[in-house]
Amino acid sequence: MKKYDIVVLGGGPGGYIAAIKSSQLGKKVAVVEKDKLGGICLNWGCIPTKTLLSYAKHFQDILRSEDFGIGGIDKSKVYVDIEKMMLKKDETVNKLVSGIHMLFKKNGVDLYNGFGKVIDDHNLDVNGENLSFDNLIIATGSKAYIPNIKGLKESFESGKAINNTGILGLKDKLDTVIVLGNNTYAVEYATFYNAIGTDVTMIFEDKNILPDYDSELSQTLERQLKKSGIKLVNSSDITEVRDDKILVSQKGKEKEFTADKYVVFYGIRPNLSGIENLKLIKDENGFIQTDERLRTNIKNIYAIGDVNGKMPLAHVASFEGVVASENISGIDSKIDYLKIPKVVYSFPEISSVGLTEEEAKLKNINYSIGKFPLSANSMAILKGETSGFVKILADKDMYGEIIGFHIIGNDASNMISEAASVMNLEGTIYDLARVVHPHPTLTEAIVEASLDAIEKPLNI
Amino acid sequence: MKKYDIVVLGGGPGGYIAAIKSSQLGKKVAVVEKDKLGGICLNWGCIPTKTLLSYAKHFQDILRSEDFGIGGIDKSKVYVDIEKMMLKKDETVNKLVSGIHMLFKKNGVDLYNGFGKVIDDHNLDVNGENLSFDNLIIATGSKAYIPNIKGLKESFESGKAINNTGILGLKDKLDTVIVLGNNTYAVEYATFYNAIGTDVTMIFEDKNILPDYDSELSQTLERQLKKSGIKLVNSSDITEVRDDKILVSQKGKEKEFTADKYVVFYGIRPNLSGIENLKLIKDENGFIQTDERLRTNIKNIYAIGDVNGKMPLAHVASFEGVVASENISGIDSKIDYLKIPKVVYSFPEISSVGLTEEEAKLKNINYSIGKFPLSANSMAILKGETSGFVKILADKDMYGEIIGFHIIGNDASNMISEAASVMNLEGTIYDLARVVHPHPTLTEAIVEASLDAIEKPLNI
Amino acid sequence: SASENVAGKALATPVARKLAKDLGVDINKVVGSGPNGRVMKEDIIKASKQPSEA
Ligand SMILES: Cc1cc2nc3c(=O)[nH]c(=O)nc-3n(C[C@H](O)[C@H](O)[C@H](O)COP(=O)(O)OP(=O)(O)OC[C@H]3O[C@@H](n4cnc5c(N)ncnc54)[C@H](O)[C@@H]3O)c2cc1C
Ligand SMILES: Cc1cc2nc3c(=O)[nH]c(=O)nc-3n(C[C@H](O)[C@H](O)[C@H](O)COP(=O)(O)OP(=O)(O)OC[C@H]3O[C@@H](n4cnc5c(N)ncnc54)[C@H](O)[C@@H]3O)c2cc1C
Repeated sequence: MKKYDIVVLGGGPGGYIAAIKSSQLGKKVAVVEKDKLGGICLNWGCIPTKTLLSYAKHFQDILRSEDFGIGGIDKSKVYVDIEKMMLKKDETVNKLVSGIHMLFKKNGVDLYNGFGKVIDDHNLDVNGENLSFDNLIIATGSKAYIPNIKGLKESFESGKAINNTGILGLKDKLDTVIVLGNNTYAVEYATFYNAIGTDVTMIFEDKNILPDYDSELSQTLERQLKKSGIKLVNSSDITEVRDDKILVSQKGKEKEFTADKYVVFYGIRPNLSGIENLKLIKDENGFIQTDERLRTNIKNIYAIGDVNGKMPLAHVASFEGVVASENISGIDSKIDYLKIPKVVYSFPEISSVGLTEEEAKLKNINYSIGKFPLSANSMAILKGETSGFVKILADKDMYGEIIGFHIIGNDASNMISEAASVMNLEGTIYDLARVVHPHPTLTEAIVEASLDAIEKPLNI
Repeated sequence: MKKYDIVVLGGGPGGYIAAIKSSQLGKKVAVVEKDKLGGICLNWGCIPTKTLLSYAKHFQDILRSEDFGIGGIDKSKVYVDIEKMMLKKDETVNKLVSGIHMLFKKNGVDLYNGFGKVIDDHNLDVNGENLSFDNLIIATGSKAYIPNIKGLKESFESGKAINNTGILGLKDKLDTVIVLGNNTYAVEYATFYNAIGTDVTMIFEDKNILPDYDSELSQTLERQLKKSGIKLVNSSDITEVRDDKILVSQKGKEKEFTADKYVVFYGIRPNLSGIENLKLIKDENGFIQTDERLRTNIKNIYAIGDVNGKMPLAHVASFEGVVASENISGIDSKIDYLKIPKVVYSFPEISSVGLTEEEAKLKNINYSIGKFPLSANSMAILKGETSGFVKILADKDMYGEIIGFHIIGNDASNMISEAASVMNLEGTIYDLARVVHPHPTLTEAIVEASLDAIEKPLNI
Repeated sequence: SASENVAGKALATPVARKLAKDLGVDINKVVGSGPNGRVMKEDIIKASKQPSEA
C-alpha cells in the first residue's frame, strides 16, 4: 500500500496540471492514467484538430498565393497528403505527451499506468495495487454523446459514422462528408474538410450553427461557411442514419443525403467508470456537481475538467486543476467561468468571453454595444482577410465594465486573451478606448469597438 | 480668407486622426496636405512594408509546405514576382488612402491639397489662399536622416543607395543587398529581402542590431537572422560608400562589401519646411519640443507625430492627435509613452512595451523577471514556429506591477496589445497569472511567464 | 467625467487599491484621474501627501 496526500484520477489537461501544481505546493501526488497522458485534448482533441486546421489553412493560403505576388505554383497539382499530415500531427502529439512525462519526473509526480478503481473515500486500486489518499481529484474526462437516432449506433459500428478518434485513423482524403451536429467540433471538422477540398454538408436540428455563441457571430460564421462552399441543412430532424444515406425531415419535407463518411459530434457525457463506489451528487446527464472551488459533495474529493460539465475545455480543466490543488493545500481560490474565453478555430475563427448579447438581455442588464468590422482594419485588409468584427458589451450601470467580448475573424484566438485580461481586471470600455494598440495590427479593432460603445470610432 | 477652429498641417496618421477627432468634438477643422493623405505610414512606411512582409512570410511558408503534409509544389519553380507584389501592395494602399478621403467627407473635415506655409501664430497660406486658425496642430512628420558618410549622398543620387521610397519603385528582384543601419526598418527590409531569396548583408556601427530593445531580444533576433542566412557585420565603421563597393573598418580590419543595392536606414529628422516663421523650441536634432499634452511653447500650437521625435510611430502619432484635439477642446488628457507598445515585424516578430531590463536596472527598480520560451508552448510547436519567448518585468516594490513586457516570436505584434491593456490598468503579474487563456494559443506563454516571475511555471 | 460611485465600490486599478490600503487612504474619497474617473496609483500617492479632509 502506498500513501499519498493527493491522488489524481486521469492524466488529461485537468489531471496532469492538478498533479504538477499540487506537487509544487509541496504535496505527495500520484496520477492514475489508463491510457495516454494528455487525455483527449493532446491525443484526440485540441492538438490534433488545431494541427490539422493549421495545415489546412496553409493549403488555402497556397491556393491564393497569386494574391501575394507569388508565382510558379500549379494549383491543379497541389494536394493534401492525409497520411503525411497525420504523421506530422503524431510528431507534435508525441512531443507534447513526452513533455508531460518529463514534467512529472521533474516535479516528482508518481505515474500509475492502469485503470483506477476507487474503493472508497480514501482508497483506490490500480493494477492490483492499493493507493490510499487524503484527497482525490477526479479528472476522468468525458466521452462522446451518441443520441438515440435510428441507425446511428450501427453506423458507428460499421465505421461509416466516425468522430474525433475515427477521423484521426483515416489515411485517405474523403470526397464527401456529412457532419452531424452544431457545435465547435462539428464546425471545426467541417472547416478542415472543406478547406482541403472535401465536399461538406452539415445537418443539424437547431436554427443556429453555434447556439452557445452570440447569435450575431453564429450567423456571420454561417454566411462564411456557406460562402466557402459548405452546405448547411439546419432546423432538420434526422429520421434515420443508414450506411447508404441519411434520412432527414426539414420543415415537413423529407430529404436524403449521402457521403463517404458521417462525422458526428453531439456533445459529451461524463466518463464515470472507476468511480462507481463514490456517492457523488450528479446532474441529470451524470456530470459531477461541483462548486466554485471544485469541491464535490464528498469533503476530500474534488472533480475537475469535462467530468463536471461546467465548461468542457482544456484550459478550464487545467485551471480547475490549479484551483482544486490550491484549496486542498489551504489556499482559498475560486473560478469564475464568466471570465474564461473560448474559441472556435474555424475560418474565420470565433472567440468569446463573458455574456452574449442574448444573455445580457435575459439578465436585464443595461448594456451598451461597441462594434467594429475588420473590413476597416488595415492589417485585415493587407492580409486579405477582412471578414469578421469585434463586438463588446459593457454594463452602463457599472462604469462601463466590460461584460461580454466577442470576436469573429482571422486570429480571433489570440486576440481574445486581451479581453480576458481586461475583464479579469474589471476594466471598462473607457479604459480600453485609451489603450494605444500598435499599428498595423488586428487588435486595433478592439480600440475602435470600444470607442464605438462610448461615442464614435475614428476609422469608419 | 477662411476661418477655422483648428488647422492641421500634414495629413499623415497624426494629422488625419487629429482632424477627425477634432471634428467629432465639434470643431471646424481643415487639413493641409501637400502630397497624399496617409503620410509616410500608409504610402511608403507601415502599410507597404507590412504588406510585403506578409507576402514574404507566405513565400517562406510555401517553401516548407511539406512540413504541413502538402504536396505537389516544385520548390525550385516557386518565385516571387516583385512587380505583382508592388501592384497588390498599391491596391491595399489606394484602398486605405481613399478610405481617409471618405472619412474626411463623413466627418466634415476640409482638405486643402497643397504646401502649407505658416505665416504667423494665426495664419497659414496654401495655394495662395489664407486660412486663419485659433489653433494649429503641426503634423508634418519626418524625413530620412542621411549621416555624413563619405560617398553616401552621391550614392543616393546615382540610385545605388535607396530607402523606403526607392525600394517601392523597384520592379525586379535583387540578387544581393547591403542594409546599412540597425533599427526596426533596417531589420524589416533585411527580413523581407532574405525571405524572398535575396542575399543580405547588414552593416552597422553598434554591437546590437536593435539598441532600443531589451538586449536579450535583440540578441535572440540576431541569432535568428543569422540562422536564416543574413550576414551581420556589426561594430563597424563605414569608411566610404562607392557605387562599386562599401569600405568598412571592423575592429581595425579593413573590409569591402558589394551588392546590387544599398538599403539605407539611419533614423529620421523632423520635417520643418513650412513652419519656419514660428519661434518653436526644438531639441538639438530639430524635433519640436512638446509636453505630455502635446503643447509646444506657443500657446495655441501643438505638435504631434514624428515631428516631435518622442516615439516616431504611426499609432503614437494618431493617439497624440487625439490627445492634442482633446486638450484644444478643453478635455484634459495626457499621453504616457511608457505604456505604448512598439513592434518589429521581423521573422520572428518582436514587440515591447514599457521598460527594458537595462532601463529597469538603470532606474534602480527592484524588479522580478518572468520568462517563458515558445518552445514549450503547444501552439508554437504545432505551427513549427518555436523560436522566441515572453519576458515580463514586474516592480517588486509596487505589488508586482508590470513595468516591462517583451515578446519575440511569431505573432508577437498581436500579443503585445494584451500587455499594453494590462499595463494601462496598472495590472500586476499576480493578476495576469490568474487569467485563464484559451488552449491552444501562443498567449498561454504570457500566463506561464507571469507564473515564472512569482513562483514556477506549470508547463516547463 | 468621474462617475457616481457604484454600490460603494470605487473604480480603481489593482495597484491603486493595494496602495490605498497600505497608505491608509480612503479610496472612496479620491477623485480618479484615469478613464471614466478610475482611481490610479498616482491619485492615491497624491492623496496620501495631502492632509485628509474628513
Ligand atoms: C475534437 C475535439 C477538439 C477539441 N479541441 C479543444 C480545443 O481546441 N481547446 C480546448 O480547450 N478544448 C478542446 N477540446 C476539449 C478538451 O479535449 C477537453 O475539454 C479536455 O480534454 C478535458 O480534459 P480532462 O482532463 O477533463 O479530460 P480528458 O482529456 O478526457 O482526460 C481524462 C483522462 O482520464 C483517463 N481516465 C478516465 N477514467 C480513468 C480511470 N478510471 N482510470 C484511469 N484513467 C482514467 C482517460 O484515459 C483520459 O486520459 C476538444 C475536444 C474534442 C473532442
Ligand atoms: C519603412 C518604414 C516603415 C514603417 N513602419 C511602421 C509601422 O509598421 N508601424 C508604425 O507605427 N510606424 C511605422 N513607421 C513610422 C510611421 O510611418 C511614422 O511614424 C508616421 O508616418 C508618422 O506620422 P506623422 O503623421 O507624424 O507623419 P507623416 O506620416 O510623415 O505625415 C506627414 C505628412 O505631412 C505632409 N506635410 C509635411 N509638411 C507639409 C507642409 N508644409 N504642407 C503640407 N503638407 C505637409 C507630408 O506630405 C506628409 O503626408 C514606418 C516608417 C518607415 C519609414
